[in-house]
Amino acid sequence: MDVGRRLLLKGSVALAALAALPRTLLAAAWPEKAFAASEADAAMSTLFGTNESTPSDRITLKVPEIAENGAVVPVTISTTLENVESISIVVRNNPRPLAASFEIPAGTLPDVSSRIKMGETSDVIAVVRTNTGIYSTSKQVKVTIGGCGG
Amino acid sequence: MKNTAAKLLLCLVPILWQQAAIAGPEDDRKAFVEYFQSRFPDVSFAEFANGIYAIDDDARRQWQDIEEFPPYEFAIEQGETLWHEALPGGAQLADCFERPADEIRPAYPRFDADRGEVVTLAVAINDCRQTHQLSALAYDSEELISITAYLAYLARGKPVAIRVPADDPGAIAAYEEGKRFYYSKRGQLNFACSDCHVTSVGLYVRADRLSASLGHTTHFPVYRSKLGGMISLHQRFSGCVRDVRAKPFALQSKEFRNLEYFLSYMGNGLEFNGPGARK
Amino acid sequence: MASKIKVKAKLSGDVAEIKSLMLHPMETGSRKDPDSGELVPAHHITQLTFTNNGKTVMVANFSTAVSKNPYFGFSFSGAKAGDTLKVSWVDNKGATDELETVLK
Amino acid sequence: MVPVRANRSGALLGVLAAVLMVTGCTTTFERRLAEAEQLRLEAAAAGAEWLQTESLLDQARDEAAQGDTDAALVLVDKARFQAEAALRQAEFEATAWQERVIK
Repeated sequence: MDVGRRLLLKGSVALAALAALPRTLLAAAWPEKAFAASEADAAMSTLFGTNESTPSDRITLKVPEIAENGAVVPVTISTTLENVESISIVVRNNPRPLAASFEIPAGTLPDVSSRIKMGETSDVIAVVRTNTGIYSTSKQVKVTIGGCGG
Repeated sequence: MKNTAAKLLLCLVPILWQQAAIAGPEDDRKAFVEYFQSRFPDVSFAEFANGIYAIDDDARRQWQDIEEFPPYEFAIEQGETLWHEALPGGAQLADCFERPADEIRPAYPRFDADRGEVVTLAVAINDCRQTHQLSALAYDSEELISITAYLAYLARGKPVAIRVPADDPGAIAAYEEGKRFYYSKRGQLNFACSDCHVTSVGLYVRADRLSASLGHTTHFPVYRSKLGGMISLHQRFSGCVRDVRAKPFALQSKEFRNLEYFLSYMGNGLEFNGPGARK
Repeated sequence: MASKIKVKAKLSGDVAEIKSLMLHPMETGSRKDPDSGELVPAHHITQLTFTNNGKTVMVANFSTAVSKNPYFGFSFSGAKAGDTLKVSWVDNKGATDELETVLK
Repeated sequence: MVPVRANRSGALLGVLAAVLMVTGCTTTFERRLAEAEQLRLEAAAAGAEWLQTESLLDQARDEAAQGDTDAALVLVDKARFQAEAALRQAEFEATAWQERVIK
């Protein structure tokens, strides 16, 4: 319970909250510091220990060219890279660039989809961590101000 | 032989009479459909039920992603629960409607000759509640919209077949009022519904493309991503009226009910596909 | 209270394709209440966990940038009919929700 | 607003009446406000009221209550312009809409 001990240091309030949680949720800590970072590079460094990633065409990032609505941007990421440990979504121009990070245990396919918020036009970066390194691909998604529907 | 011919004639008379009599709205509808089909020759008639997604591919893909697991499923579920909830006295909402649940949505809007006005589904549900000593639900309430979402879901795939009875001057007047509303400019921007959704259909208003009016009513209520919740057709009307800087009419006001009547009739022959998901 | 999580699972061979949707406001903490003008405090799911027969198959960490009423989909192998899939989330206020479903 | 307060004191009422007769400000405002309000109601009855007319009049009342009659009158005039324009729009549209019907 290394994770549990680390969290314990954060004080009794957090501990009380955690004590009430199902144990499975303690399997991995929520990467609070990475989520709090206000720059994409800082978020990456915090999460992976490095902000360097190898561009890879073996990652497929499916995002719209122009978001219909910045509040709901569908994102799908899959990869043919092997031994994937995690997949993360980084939105460079969001106030907190790290949007989500998915831990991929052995047996789980490296193929995830979700819907995210984007404050403005930005590169969306799919970051894949494998047992050999950090890989990424990115695409720009335009976010526009709506007229009547938006 | 004579007998058969007489029978045939008897059968034909009402049909012929009906066709001649509804020539007004039906002529309008045909011209309406033709206009949009000529503007978008690659879009099939049935596709117009999908609104803007019939004519914009990038938006369509995002919509399809959301339709993979649309947030309105929670509204359908809530609506189903409310639909079956016992009313005071043990009745259910279903008891007020003399048809199977999947045929209720398609039965509205309808012109009620006794009341002399258009009755929409939302009004009919509130009438039912009041008959059973319950207060009317607010027309923008989650509860009422959820019930309409559930009934819309049950009616998916059924054709829109709104009737404007030719022998009912009240119905024709209500239809004509809705039509006049649709084509009248209003507000500080001096826009009619038709200025955006007929003349400028497919063009951009800032970043939004204007949808075709053909099919506007088939998919409501809708989950609006922008709002993170469901809205009714009348809330959408209200939004459009506000967008042209006119003071919106009340939800389920006579003006909006007549507009719904006209627009629904224009969509005759399309399929109900609500509830929907919109940006 | 009934769970506010919905799950759709599709088995093809030993691969389960999972789609999930949950009701949650996912407040960013930077939105102002339109009536009071006050900032609405951040309120968001932090961690969404899937286990299949007790084995963790996915841990999704969310920030406030995941859309309101979050959607999340993924697939895992080694699944079979009759398996118990459990979905649970916890948010930054310590609230939780969970749902169990049997794979078919 | 002003008369209510004035009623509490006969002396104050007298002073105010005198001031009003000299300046004519408040009476002008009240009259123009009433006219604009009437036009707004006519536009509403025609189903043609614009979005902000009512709030312009509310703002005018607020300004007047705070003593800024000039600002209040500017707002009243804006509201009146809107109400008149809405009425002209409705009058024109009584027949013009038919030209737009898809045929």
